[in-house]
Amino acid sequence: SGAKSSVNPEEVSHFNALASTWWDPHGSSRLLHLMNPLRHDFIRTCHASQPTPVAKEGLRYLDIGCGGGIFAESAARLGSVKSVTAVDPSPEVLAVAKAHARQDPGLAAKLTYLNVSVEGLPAPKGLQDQYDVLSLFEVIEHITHPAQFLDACTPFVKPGGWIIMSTIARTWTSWVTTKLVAEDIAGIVPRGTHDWEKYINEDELRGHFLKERGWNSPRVMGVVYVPGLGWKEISGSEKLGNYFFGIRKDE
Amino acid sequence: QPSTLEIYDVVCVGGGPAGLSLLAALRANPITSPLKVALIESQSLDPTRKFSLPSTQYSNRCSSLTPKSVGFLQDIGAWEHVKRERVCGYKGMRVWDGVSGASIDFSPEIGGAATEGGVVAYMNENLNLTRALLGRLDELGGVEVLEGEKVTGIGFGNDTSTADLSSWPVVKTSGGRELAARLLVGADGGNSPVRTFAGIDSRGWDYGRVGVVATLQMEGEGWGCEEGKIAYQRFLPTGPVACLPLPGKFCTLVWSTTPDLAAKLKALSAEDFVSMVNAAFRLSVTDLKYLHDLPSGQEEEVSWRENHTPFEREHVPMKVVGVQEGSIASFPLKLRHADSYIGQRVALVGDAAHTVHPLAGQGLNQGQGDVESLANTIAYSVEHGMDIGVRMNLERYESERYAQNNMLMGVVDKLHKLYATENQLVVGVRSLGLRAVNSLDSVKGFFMRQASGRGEKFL
Amino acid sequence: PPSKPLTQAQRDFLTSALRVNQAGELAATLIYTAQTPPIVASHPHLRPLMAHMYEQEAGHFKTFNGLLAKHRIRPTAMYPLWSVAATALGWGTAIMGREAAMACTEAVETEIGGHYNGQVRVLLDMIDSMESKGQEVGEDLRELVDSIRKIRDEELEHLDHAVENDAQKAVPHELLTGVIRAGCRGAIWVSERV
Amino acid sequence: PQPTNHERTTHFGFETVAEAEKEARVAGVFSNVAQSYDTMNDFMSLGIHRLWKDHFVRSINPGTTTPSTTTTPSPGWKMLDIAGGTGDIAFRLLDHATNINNSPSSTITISDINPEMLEEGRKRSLKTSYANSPRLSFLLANAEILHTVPSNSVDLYTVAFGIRNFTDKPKALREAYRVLKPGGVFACLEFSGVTNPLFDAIYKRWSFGAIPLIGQLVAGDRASYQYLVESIEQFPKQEEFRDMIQEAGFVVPGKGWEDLTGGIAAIHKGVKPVPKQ
Amino acid sequence: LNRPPPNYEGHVPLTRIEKAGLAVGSAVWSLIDPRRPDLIAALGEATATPYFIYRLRDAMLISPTGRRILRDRPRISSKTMSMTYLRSLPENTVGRTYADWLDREGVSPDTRDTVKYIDDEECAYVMQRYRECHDLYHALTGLPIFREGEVALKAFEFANTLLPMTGLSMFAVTTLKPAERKRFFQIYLPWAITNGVKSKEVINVYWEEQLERNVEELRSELGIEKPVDLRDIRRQERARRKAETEAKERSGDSLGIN
Amino acid sequence: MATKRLLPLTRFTQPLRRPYHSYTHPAPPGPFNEIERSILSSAAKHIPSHGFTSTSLALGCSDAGYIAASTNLFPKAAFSLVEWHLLAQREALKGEVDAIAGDGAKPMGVGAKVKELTWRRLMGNEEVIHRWQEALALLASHPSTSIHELALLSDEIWFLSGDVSVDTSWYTKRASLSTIYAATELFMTTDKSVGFQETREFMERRFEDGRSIGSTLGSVGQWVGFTAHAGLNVLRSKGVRI
Repeated sequence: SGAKSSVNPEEVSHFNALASTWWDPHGSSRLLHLMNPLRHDFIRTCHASQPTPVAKEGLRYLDIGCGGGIFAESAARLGSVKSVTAVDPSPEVLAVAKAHARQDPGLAAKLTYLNVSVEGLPAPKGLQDQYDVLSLFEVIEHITHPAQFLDACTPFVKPGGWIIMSTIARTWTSWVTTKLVAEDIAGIVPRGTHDWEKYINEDELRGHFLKERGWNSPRVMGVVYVPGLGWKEISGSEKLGNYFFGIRKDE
Repeated sequence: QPSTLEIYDVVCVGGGPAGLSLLAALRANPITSPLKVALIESQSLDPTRKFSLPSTQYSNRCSSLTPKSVGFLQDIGAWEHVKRERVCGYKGMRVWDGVSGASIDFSPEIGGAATEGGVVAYMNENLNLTRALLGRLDELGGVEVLEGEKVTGIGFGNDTSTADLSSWPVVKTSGGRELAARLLVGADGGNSPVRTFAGIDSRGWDYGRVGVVATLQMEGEGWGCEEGKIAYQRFLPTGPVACLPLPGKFCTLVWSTTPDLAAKLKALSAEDFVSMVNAAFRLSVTDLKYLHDLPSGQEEEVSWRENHTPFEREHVPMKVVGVQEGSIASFPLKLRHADSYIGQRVALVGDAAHTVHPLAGQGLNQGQGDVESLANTIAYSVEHGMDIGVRMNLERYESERYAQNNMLMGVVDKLHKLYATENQLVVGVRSLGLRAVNSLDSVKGFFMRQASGRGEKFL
Repeated sequence: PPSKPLTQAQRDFLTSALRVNQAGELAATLIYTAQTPPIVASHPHLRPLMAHMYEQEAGHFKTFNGLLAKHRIRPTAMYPLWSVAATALGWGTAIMGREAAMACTEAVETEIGGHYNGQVRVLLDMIDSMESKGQEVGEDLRELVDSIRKIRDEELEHLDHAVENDAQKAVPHELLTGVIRAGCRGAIWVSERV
Repeated sequence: PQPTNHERTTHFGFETVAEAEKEARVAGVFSNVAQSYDTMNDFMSLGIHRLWKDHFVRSINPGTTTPSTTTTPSPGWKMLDIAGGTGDIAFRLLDHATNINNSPSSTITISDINPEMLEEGRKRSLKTSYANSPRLSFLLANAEILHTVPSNSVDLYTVAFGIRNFTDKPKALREAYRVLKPGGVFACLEFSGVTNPLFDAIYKRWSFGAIPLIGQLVAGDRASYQYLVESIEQFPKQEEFRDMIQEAGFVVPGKGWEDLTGGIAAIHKGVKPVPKQ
Repeated sequence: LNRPPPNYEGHVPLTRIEKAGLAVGSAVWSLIDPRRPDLIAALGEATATPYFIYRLRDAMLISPTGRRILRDRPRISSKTMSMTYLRSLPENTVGRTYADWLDREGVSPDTRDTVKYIDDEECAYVMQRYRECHDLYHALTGLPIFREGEVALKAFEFANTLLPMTGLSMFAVTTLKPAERKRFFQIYLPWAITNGVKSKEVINVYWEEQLERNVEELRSELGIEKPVDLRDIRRQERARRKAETEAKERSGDSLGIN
Repeated sequence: MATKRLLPLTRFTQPLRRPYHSYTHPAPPGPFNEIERSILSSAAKHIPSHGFTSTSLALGCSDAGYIAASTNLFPKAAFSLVEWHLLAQREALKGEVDAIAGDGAKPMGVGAKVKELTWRRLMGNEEVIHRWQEALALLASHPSTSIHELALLSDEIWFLSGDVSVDTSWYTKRASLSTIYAATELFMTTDKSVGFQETREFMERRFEDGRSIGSTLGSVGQWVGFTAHAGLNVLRSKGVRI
């Protein structure tokens, strides 16, 4: 892809190595599997908060940085979703996603995988190319220039559509939990997955979107992983570590 | 891939109360209603659909439903299909030690709010429940029912061009059909083929006891029949004997005893059987031993002994006057617990997962509890787009039910062992304990709430 | 040719050999029984392989039980101790992960394979010396050699399965296999005598 | 004198000598040792050879009679003690037979190759209750040729600390077989191989080092004691001697021998089988 | 005193403490004056209740004849058993031995008083039955009525029926003379224990039907061996003692002990 | 003598020799050779009259054409007679097996066969029971041999009854049978009842004790196993990855 790609080569190779354990229930991506249901809850709260009620079916999703397809598959299974397009730059991980998708015959019609970055996607010509929900789960913290990346994503969102993302705040506690404990000590997350400097705080995101006008009703939900009980939503914990962020495009 | 392979989201093997209520729950819940479900039952379901007996006859296979189970059946809309006139809610329970006479009484005011309108549990014929569930299913529709088809084999699908079903169980039926199941539910009884397919062991032991069941007719409606019926259970060294009320003058007998005594009981004439039942609740253990060995003429012996044995007329069930023809049957009692309730794309409910001693009457309720928890787990998965068959998404069901079932089975097993001995020391200690608990209403209340299923959850 | 009674040395060798083999197969079956639940819970696709290996080991155990009963040989007195040790070893390695469990299988199978080779060699020498002296060799000795050979081949097949499933990738591979093999040798030495 | 190669050779201690000459040398040793024979034995067996002899006689249990139904008193044992010069064993056997098994009719013949030893025996017999009684007789003869003793005539043939000095042991054994009745018992008490290697090393140090020295001091005769110690070493060990007994035709009870005090000495026995009818 | 109504005629319901008092009182007093049968009866009734009488009643319930006895409730008294008929029976029949024994001991079957303090009506009958059969046990075992024979029989009854009163009255052995006591512990106690435990429950014998049977046959059926006749021993004992004293005197004279 | 006491000790530490029974090779020679067997078998006839003493042995020698002196063939003297009696009775059991199976209508279970074989072995002592006290005294003085003989006997009975278990129960079965046999044999020496009725009852009671202890231990073991697994399964159900 000609445009300066937002894809960072080491990140791609790192995730390739991770490919085989993506769907191992007790493997390294167990935390992502446990977080996935909360993503749908967050999307549902965002849709519930919009003035005009969301359509009951026919929704189109674009999942950028879909990895093994954990979110993409689950979105495709929802009744209200017509189609899901999932893109990811790393070829092995996408291969794993495709192979795994074949295990569920129901997904074939509604789910398409593209091994490309957001810049590589053809520019949307009209409404039919735009998506109701653009999801960036655990992606933004792996992008070197987040601002340009978000600008590249915005055209794909239908007016009134949402960008939903989840990332990690750049705070002391997040360094301790995600870097020190998760990677070095407990080893539940493979070493080198995250880079603390690239973490983005919630207010920076909020500032980026509201500055450009055309976006409204930003929503945030802080979550904490409690071993044994899974991910728990704790209001105000977006300052500590993981949080969800949703923003809606003006109608 | 043979074109005949049908793909289903949930395939339930076994049309017993557990299987049917699971399908009813899935069909009733709007979230899970889009799921494509199928039921495979080896016997034909027509006799269950057409089950109807006059009010003077009751099936001998009855079980008690706790308010929690009834609540669940109401939620899935099956309860209104049950013929309420054949269900008997009882408010009081009286349990006493056959050797020492120590007793414990449960009455509505102790149970408090947990007992719905003061009812401790409902006695209901199994067929009445399955008929209602089938009625509810026919009403909801959308279930592919394969009746009278035995499961000839369960294997794995294969990886073909269209989809990779190598991790999907495929059930082959005697009717030649092949169903691929995203989630295969085993509700197929004690030695469940689904459990063996999933390679899950089932551990436990046989109690060496047999449960004799029969439908009995009493002299009257039961003591204090205004505020509600009372269930009676007497612990004899050979096993507990229970008389559970049915509507009108009827009640159902569950007598756990040794196999040879059961054989003798079944060989007796109707009058002798009735007198033996009356004796079981009234006479001393020594008399019972003697009566068991008598080839016949129990009736006369019992009537003589009755007026020489001191007992409170009000504290024992009313005199049994008749036994419903052909309703005497027996089934072996055993304890079994599967190592796990879930596997990759497999889930076990009801008897396939656990078999328990009937002395607490919790067999069916455990099954219904399993079904409720599994249905909720499936609903959560569907709501969040997760593949309902993946083991990880089923873990919530096992985490909720396994420990609780295990504890209940442990308590019931210990009770059986505690009361299976005539050793004077043990009898003394257990009677002391029973009388102490009987005097503490708070403790009794706790037990009643636990028994009704609505008690505090701590596991 | 006349058939002469077995010498005391030959009979002692056969007694301790069969006793050791039975103890070994007991340990193998218990290791697989203990390994299966944790491994299969996190790697469902391994269930058929674990089941297959278990069936074979159970078959060997049955064969040696039959031989012990038939030839009236006393089982090892360490029976309960080996059962506990084997279950602990199987379960411990399974908890340490798939690779560790495979490495354990690799270590045990190499040790047992080598042990069976030794026995087959001694039995063949025994038979050859009997034939050279013109004595008629009993049918049960020939059957024993064949069954031990067949069992040894199946054990080595398990070894290949283990290596296929990244037995080498276990983190403390040399330490783990070394300790297990030493343990096996010690157990074999003790079972031959007690 | 070096033996010519064609003559049959035998051992005299560690020296190899011609057979004929050995008899003379042995006789020489015993004649000058006769008087201090007991003291020599004490040193050789650390003083417990008397206990061995008691045990030896007790284990033979001479004089037992089969309680025959008929009233005739059953005939006593005809016993022959070879190389029994001083009569140690003979007197014990007779005492045992008479006092313990009360068989007064048991008789014993003491035989020895060495006249002085026999004379010593006769002198000592006067002090016992069997002084010139018919039950005790003396015979000067070479154990290998007992021509005066008829075949199949003797119940018990004993030899104590003698056989190791015989020139042709197998011949003596065959002779014993000849003179014994069918069912008769050959019993031999002799120094033998110490079983426990550690104990053996200590005992060797004692027998080779100390005894010849004491022999020198007490009896002023190192050579004889030297020979005695060497002859023990030369004598075949337990298994080997048992096999020799079996080759002579005897049937051996159990494993054939019984070690005394860790094998310093050993009792070997054999029974002459009764020919099948 | 609000006493509960009597369960059967002649029943005197007692509270727990009263029963205990009665038990202790009667035990102590009967030791002092063993001649009082009513005290021993009271002791028996007071100590029977917690477990022992029920055990005896259950022992009767288990055996078919025991149940028949409980059902028919026969009573033994001079009215129900005519002495003349008993005396007419052949020599070694049960009835005849009973009659001979009654004559020899000079006792009549009516000397028994009714049971008053046992609450359960059936158990009361069981105690009554035991009391009336007591003399028959005397006849069966041939043990005489005086202190030594009585204690021996009580030991046998204790081993057989486990009634505490029979056990307690064994303490009366302390009141025996040393020679008697030695003989009791050497011969009669071991006999009582082995036979009492090994034999069938004597309470289950339907005496009314056994009268005509041979005594030996009944004894072997129950598994009881007849002990050495106490009276003969005592007679020999006395004779021997007398002979001894005479011999001593004679020898004393001849030696002219100064 | 010092060595006398040492001898049995060394025998004791030598592991119980459980020789490999081959079916295609002839059995190795027994403990007694040809001559000893002839003497001992003729001496056995004298045991009822002269008991387990050297006189019986001497009588046996003369019957077999030997002289009193040849009793030296038996270093352990009268004890060889006891050993011979035990060996002869044990080998006679083989013949008994078909006799047992024959009379029962339905095939007898292993437990019933064991009981019946033990009873027949006890009856084997019938003629010499009045002399068995002497044998017991001799056995007591040769502890290792008597234990070894008892072990051989219980193994023989379990094998002939068709027991094929080769796990820990191999040991418990043989140990319990040995104790039952020894106790009953001792009891039998004092039993005066007709046809040894009391010994039979004694043996039945001991077997009943053994069975009930076995079943209690079995059920306790089963319960402990079940509870352990249940605990493990509960932890697994709560997500603990064991």
